[in-house]
Amino acid sequence: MQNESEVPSNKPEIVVNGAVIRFAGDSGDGVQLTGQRFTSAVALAGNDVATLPDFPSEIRAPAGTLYGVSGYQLQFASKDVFTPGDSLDVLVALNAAALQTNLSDLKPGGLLVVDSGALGAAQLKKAGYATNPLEDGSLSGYQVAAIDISTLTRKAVTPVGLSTKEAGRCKNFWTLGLIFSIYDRSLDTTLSFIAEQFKKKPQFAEGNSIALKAGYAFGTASELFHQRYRIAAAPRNPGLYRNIDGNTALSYGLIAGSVCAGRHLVLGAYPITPASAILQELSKHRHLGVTAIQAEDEIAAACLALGAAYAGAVGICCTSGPGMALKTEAIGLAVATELPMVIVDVQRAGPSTGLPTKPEQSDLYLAVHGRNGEAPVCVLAPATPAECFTVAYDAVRIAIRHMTPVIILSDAYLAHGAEPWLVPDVDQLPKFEQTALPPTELFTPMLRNDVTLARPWASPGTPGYEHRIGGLEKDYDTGQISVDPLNHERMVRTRAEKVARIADDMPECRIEVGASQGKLLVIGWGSTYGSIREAVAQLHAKGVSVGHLHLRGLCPFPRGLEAVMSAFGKILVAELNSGQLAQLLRAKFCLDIKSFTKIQGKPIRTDELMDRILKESEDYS
Amino acid sequence: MQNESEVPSNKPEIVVNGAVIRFAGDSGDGVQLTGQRFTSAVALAGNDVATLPDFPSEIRAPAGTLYGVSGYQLQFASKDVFTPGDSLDVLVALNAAALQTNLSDLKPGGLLVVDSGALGAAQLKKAGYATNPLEDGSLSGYQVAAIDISTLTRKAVTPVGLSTKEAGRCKNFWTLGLIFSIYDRSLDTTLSFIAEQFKKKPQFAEGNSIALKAGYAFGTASELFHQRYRIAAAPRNPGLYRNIDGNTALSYGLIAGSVCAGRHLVLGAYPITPASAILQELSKHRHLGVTAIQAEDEIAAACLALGAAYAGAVGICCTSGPGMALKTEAIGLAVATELPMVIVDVQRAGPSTGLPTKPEQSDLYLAVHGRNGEAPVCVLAPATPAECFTVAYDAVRIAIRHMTPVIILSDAYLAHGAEPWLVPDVDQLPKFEQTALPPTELFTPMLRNDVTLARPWASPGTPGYEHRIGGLEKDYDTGQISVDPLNHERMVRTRAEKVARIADDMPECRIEVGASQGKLLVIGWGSTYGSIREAVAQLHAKGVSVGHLHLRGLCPFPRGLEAVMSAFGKILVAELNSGQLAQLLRAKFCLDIKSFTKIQGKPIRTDELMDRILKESEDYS
Amino acid sequence: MTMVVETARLTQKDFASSDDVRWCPGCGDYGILSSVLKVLPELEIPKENFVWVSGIGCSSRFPYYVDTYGFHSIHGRAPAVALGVKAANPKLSVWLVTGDGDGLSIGGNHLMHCFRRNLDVKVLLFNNRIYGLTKGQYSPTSELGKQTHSSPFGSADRPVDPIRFALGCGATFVARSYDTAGAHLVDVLRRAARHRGTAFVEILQNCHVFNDAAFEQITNKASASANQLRLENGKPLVYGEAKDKGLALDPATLSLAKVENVGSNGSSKSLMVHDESSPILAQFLASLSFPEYPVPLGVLYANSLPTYEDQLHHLDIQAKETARGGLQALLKSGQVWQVPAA
Amino acid sequence: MTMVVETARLTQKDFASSDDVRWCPGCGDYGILSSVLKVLPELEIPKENFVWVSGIGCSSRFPYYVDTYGFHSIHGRAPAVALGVKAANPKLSVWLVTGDGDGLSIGGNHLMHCFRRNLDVKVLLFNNRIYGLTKGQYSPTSELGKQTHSSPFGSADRPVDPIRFALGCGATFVARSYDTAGAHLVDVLRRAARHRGTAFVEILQNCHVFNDAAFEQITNKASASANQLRLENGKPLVYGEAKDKGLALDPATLSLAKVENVGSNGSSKSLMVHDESSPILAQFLASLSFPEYPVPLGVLYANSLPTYEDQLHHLDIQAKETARGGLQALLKSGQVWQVPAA
Ligand SMILES: Cc1ncc(C[n+]2csc(CCOP(=O)(O)OP(=O)(O)O)c2C)c(N)n1
Ligand SMILES: Cc1ncc(C[n+]2csc(CCOP(=O)(O)OP(=O)(O)O)c2C)c(N)n1
Ligand code: SF4
Ligand code: SF4
Ligand SMILES: [Mg+2]
Ligand SMILES: [Mg+2]
Repeated sequence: MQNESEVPSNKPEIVVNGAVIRFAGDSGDGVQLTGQRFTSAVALAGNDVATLPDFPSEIRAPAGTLYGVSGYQLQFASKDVFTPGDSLDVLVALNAAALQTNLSDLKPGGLLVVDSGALGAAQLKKAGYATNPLEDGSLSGYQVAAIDISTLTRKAVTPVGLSTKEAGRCKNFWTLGLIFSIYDRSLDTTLSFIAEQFKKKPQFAEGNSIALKAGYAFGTASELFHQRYRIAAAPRNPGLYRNIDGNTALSYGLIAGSVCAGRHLVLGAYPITPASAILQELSKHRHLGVTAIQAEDEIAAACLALGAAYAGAVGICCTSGPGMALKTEAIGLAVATELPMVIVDVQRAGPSTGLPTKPEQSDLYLAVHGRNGEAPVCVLAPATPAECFTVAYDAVRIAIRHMTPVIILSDAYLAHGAEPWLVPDVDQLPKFEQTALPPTELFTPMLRNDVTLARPWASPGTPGYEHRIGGLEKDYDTGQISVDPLNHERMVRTRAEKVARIADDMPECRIEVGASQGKLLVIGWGSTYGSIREAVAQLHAKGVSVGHLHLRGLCPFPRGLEAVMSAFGKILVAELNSGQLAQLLRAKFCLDIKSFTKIQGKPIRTDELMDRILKESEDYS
Repeated sequence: MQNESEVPSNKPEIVVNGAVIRFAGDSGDGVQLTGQRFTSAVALAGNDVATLPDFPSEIRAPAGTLYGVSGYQLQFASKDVFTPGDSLDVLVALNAAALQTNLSDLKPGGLLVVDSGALGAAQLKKAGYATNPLEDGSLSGYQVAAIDISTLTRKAVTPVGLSTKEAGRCKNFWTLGLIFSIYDRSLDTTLSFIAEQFKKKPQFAEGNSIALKAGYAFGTASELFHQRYRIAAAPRNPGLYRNIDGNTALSYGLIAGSVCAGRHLVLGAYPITPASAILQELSKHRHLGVTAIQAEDEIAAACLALGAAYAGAVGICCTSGPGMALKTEAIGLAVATELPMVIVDVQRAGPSTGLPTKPEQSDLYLAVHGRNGEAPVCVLAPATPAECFTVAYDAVRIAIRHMTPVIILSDAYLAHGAEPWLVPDVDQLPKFEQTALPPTELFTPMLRNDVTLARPWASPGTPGYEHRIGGLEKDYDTGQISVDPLNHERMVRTRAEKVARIADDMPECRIEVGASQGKLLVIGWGSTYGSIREAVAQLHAKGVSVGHLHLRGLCPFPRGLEAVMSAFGKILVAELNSGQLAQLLRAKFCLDIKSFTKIQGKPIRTDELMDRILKESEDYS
Repeated sequence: MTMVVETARLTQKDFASSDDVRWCPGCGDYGILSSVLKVLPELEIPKENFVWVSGIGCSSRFPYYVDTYGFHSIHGRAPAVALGVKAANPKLSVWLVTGDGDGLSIGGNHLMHCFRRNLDVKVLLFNNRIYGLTKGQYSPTSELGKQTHSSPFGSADRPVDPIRFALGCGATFVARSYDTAGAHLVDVLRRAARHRGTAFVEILQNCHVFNDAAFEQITNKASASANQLRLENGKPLVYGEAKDKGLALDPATLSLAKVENVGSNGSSKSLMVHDESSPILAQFLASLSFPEYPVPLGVLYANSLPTYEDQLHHLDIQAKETARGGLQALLKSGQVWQVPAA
Repeated sequence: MTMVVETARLTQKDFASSDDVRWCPGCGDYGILSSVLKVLPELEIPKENFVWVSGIGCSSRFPYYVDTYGFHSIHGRAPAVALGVKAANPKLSVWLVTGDGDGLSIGGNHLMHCFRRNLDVKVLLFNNRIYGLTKGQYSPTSELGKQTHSSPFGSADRPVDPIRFALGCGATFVARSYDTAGAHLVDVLRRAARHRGTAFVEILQNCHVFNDAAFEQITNKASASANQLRLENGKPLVYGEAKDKGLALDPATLSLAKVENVGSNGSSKSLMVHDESSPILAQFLASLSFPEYPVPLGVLYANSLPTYEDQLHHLDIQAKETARGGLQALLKSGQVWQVPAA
């Protein structure tokens, strides 16, 4: 059924490759939902899309404050998209504070949609404006659409019988309708979403639907917008797609891993931003053999995951920086007992409580080095939201095959960022290898697999394999407590070698984009993937001799890394910290590696990295 | 009064430069006390001495077991001594298990004193002997003095009226007397020690005194020993000396620091081997302004130390590996709040519970890198037991002057090892600088000192400086919570720069011994000092082009380090881990640094390091 | 006639900090803040001697809003931080703010040890039966079966009762009030302030966003009197609009039995009389289960015992008796020897 | 006449591991081990289904000496490890061994949450009122003023009572015995084994080396009967050599009063009768202070409530009702679209 509000417009339609839009408003304005719905709609329509949600750590910061502004940015296009974009084609500012804090990111000449009904004197003052920006000429460099969205929404919605306050809450769908009209999108999926979401509150369902349509109609009719934009579908491999954010993908990957391993999954987790969604997602799937336990703290979470691993389940815990810090001792026990356990750290800006909702990659040192004694573990990092699935699946596979704890480093940006995802066929997922138990007469807890050095996973309930295990050093042969000096050295080196051999189980290193030899190699890891790829691709297309390598394995490093690096004259590591990966690589390979660092609780911008690449290339010649 | 037992002997007296002795026996044999008393006596007589106690983690391991053997080794000499020695001139084995586990360290032709009364069939069997080594010729390469010490002691002591069991306990003093006679030492100080120690149990005092004298008399009279050895006093700077072990020296350093700072010292600690002695020592000195609190766990210990620092005291906590792991989050808070706090990690062999009584240097990564977010702290390491005093004092000084947490890395070897110490004159200790508070109107919690970047230490109770602080990121200027991106980067870099500037407050790097330029530089840190120094000195004396550099500052590195390193063709880092300092240096200076590593819960032996130095020098040429 | 000149007293305003209060509109924390700001000036303690220590949570933002010294520490650790503050300077008046998650989930152990030590601090636990700051997961005080983001099929964890926990850990002062209780809360806070030792106050608090109306039956005007058992020391246990219901000991079942029509039939003399000093009565009160019984509010238990600070002071006296001089004396203690100048 | 052929039963020997027992000669832990080894074969649980989990301490070495599955974890965390073990495989019989330091100092919080969840595990707390393994510092159960290596002037910390703590946390089974109690300990362990839910047993244990004879007055033959109140459900509270002393409720003071010459003057009918199911009686018993009163031994409290495992099972039922297919269905849930082959 064609919606009556989606009347064919007679505005000229311009075909563009893509656009960068940011919705910004008060935490209470429903900006995150608006962004998610827009993302969903464009993805469903076949565009590629990358998103950047950004919200304050306050639950409901006082209305109108600068620190209470919430934002959701996305880039969508008719080609592959790797970042949410540097500067905005469209900024939607739903209040004065949002305008104040976001305007500088709008391109010169870009479209600014602003709710003039939210620019009252008091609001302007709270946002630090001395004069009304609509009147003082400060917006002259932009294409301004000042619309009293608040009033228009209220008027549209009044017939439904919502209170003034409730009616005001429909503002986000009105705005969404407006933007849909500009980008010529159907309202269908959004309307069915609203119907589903507000099933139990039909008045809200109706109000939001009406607001959505009213916004759309306004956009179509208003003279403020001279044209519509058309962004074609991006070419894609055939298959079934859905949108997915990093935390969901990661949760699915863990579940898929345990299902394919034929094991129960036991999660121990303690809520913490931005990792809580993993606990929440896993809590929903008991019917898939998942037991998600909200533990009393992160130490208990890690210990219960380890206890579960001992008892034959896949033991998982998920947390963020401060919680990761608390697990330090327990992860050491996992190393000593050589049990399969996956620890997810969704990194946020530190140190200490830091900036709890902002991304950073500054827990790399902690993951690789943060334990007492010689305690190496495997450390992996996904590069995109969708890749969180693959890496999580692999983490479970490696943990079990190699009998070792595996740490996954995600971050706040991957966690909340979303992208279209080709839904994998469960039957095609990589198979699991689990070493069979030796005959009981040969069994010792430390009897190692020749290839992987993994010890046998004999769990309680299995007759004949009764044994004791713990954090004290064990004899290489018998597994009994041992204080023998040479045995200790042998065990330390064996545990290290076991982790080193995981490299045999990882794909070889390869260039993502750009030159595979030449002047400059840019290395990244984790969520900076898109920015680096984009920067390198653009410059390489312009003839700059630069390539992009992205590491998924941080400990051990993948095979072939040295060879790839040696094909370049200079190496630059780009990361959201003070240069942690750069230091680890320098230590390992003794190369004079340069660092591009950014520690602002924000992703890298393509343009700032491009500047640096150009500079390094010049210095080079 | 000349003791009647100390009859002038008519045995020939041979002058030697020094000797290496190890007492070994069952945990219940009082071996540690014997070693300590011998150390004390030779030190008082002016010898230099270095010790190596080594005991099992069981409280009272079952008698006669191999893992229940306790040992105490020392080297004493008429010249400076840097290590407890590689191989033994004298081994005293008080039971079969001690003989079994220690014999291989005795030099060919060395003196073996063995209690033949403790070599019964059952004991031999428990120790894994198929035949009696006294009879099977396996000891033929040594000078064997098999004495039924058990029986001789019991006989000597019976008149006092001790039970057989109690009499047996005097065996260690009998043995001590015997060794005293061989090395021609006076019994006086030991007798007065016994009198003091057993003040409340006069029967024991008498029994032990008699045993001591009887052992001495036996040694003097017995034909088993053909000569006595004389080891002259070592040349020393004038002054008042005492013996001190690392844990005591460290405790004194902390107290001296707080006294000289005019601040209270608040210790939060949770017992853990080998750090408990620091808690125990500090608990004794309330009259010096020390409040030592046994906290409920290590997290509470760190947090209470930090709370105390906030409230104007010097906040200290002391622990070992597993406890250090637990403090990770709290130390991050100390970084974020920039409060003066000293964290002592007396390292032991890991990972996890590991080998709780054995030394290792494997917490370096944890100390330098083990926190979420960008959280640099100052890390220092003493090189000898006595130096624990200096470094602890300095840690307090730096923590206060630079308003930063400071980690001290000691280890089990420094903790229990002892050496003579020139008692410092309190008035000569380095002075404390504490930035005065700014006038209240100018005060913000983050107002920084231009030189050190330290923030002001305004404590509760001070009117006009009321302020709130915490783990969230703060505005550079106002100290209020801030989520501003550029401010965060500025704060991260400022905290790093603050720690980097501590290098200005440390002595420049200098060569300890050997060449100051040439082929090979051996770098060490912490308790390996003696072994490295000795190895380098010996080879340098033989013409090998090698120098020894020892780092006390591990973060930041001391000024001039690069210059010193660049004067050598090759660099070798020797440490008791898998190469952690080597990796940190490689990362920082991008030099191809080599590693000598040992992970056996034991110090480095001079000879094994010499072999490696020779090899590296050869490879070099 | 003498003229009494009042010296400048601190007022509520002196204690309100200039920070923006960042709780959600409608949050119960506002009511608690305003009651606290009423009590502080009364205590005649100089501003600079107050320290507010908190962990992490919505509740733990509290210190920012009081213009005294304050330490917003890490999750669950406020009691440990406070112990350090008091050890460094026992004369400070230290107040802790914690939440049901901060204090009873991650921080339960520190709270236990604070109670048993009887450290002289005031502990305000804002119990909203939910994790506010992390957006709505169940907490250790959430009801069994409660559906939240982290318990979509209902929570499997039996809740812990803060009051019974505190009593079990040996707390010396245990009280309860709620966010909008006004004068009652002010009274309870005043009592807590005056208690020497750890004063524990559970404050029922409404999380408007994630657990709205959790205490509605207890706190709303209409049902309050029927559902609140307001405790007064030395007074019988009565409740109800007309104070016509009461509780009496039933020795056979070792429980408190409800008595109706108190007063009219003179049965009030058989009612249990509140005695703050009785640890067993406190247990009786703590085990009354709502809604069968009303919820006891006020001071359930108060007992004067030496504080941790008293014990430390006692150690000082012991130490002085055996003290062996100053720092220099310490350094040269033990067996020493003099090496003469050559 | 039918012949009953006994199938091969497990014996004590089957449960003794071959490891050298590494406690000090004279340690009370030996007695506990031997009582445990008596109980295990009785339970008719296959060996492989037992898991012994411990933290760190002398006591925590226990798992090495029982030839079943065992996990010697890290200090204080045994309850958390056990939670994971049970979550992975609820049919296992999980036994925890902890010490007064392991369980009540560093591990207090995990124990609290174990109790409130009513996880179906048996918790044996060896209380020697000292830190054994670290060589003699005071513990949370050490007496106030106790002189130890870490408290040379006496401890400043008021002890916590394990039983009162457990009750305050909502434990459903709370009992006490001692290392050398023989049949009594075996009985209590048997009762604990049969309890569904967390069974907490405080075992008074002599640390021969660092706190010798701490419980001498209670455990030695001569004074035992005067100082032990052996509890039997449904029986009056009597003690003394001739069972001639007893305890009766004093409603006025809300306490248990001593009654002498029980039996001779028939006063026994006024005695308090033990009722394991009464939480308040358990509190009365827990607050009896020694040496004024005898020490209650046996099961102070036992109450059958759903276990954590029951709750998880309940969630499974809920989840199955709303389950939406297998893994593949999950992956393609939400709004999906098909990109056709080009
Ligand atoms: C170590 C650590 N773990 C987890 C968190 C995340 N976190 C912050 S507050 C909180 C719980 C808040 O609940 P509560 O204590 O009840 O306070 P409320 O917000 O309800 O007032 C959690 C889990 C954290 N900051 N640090
Ligand atoms: C994290 C950590 N902190 C401290 C220790 C040191 N430690 C080992 S056992 C123990 C206490 C033992 O006391 P308790 O639990 O009473 O057991 P007991 O030895 O008396 O049986 C301590 C503090 C440790 N192993 N790990
Ligand atoms: S989330 Fe709840 S507790 Fe937190 S500020 Fe908002 S209403 Fe208050
Ligand atoms: S130290 Fe004490 S508790 Fe530990 S084994 Fe020895 S006697 Fe037993
Ligand atoms: Mg809460
Ligand atoms: Mg103990």
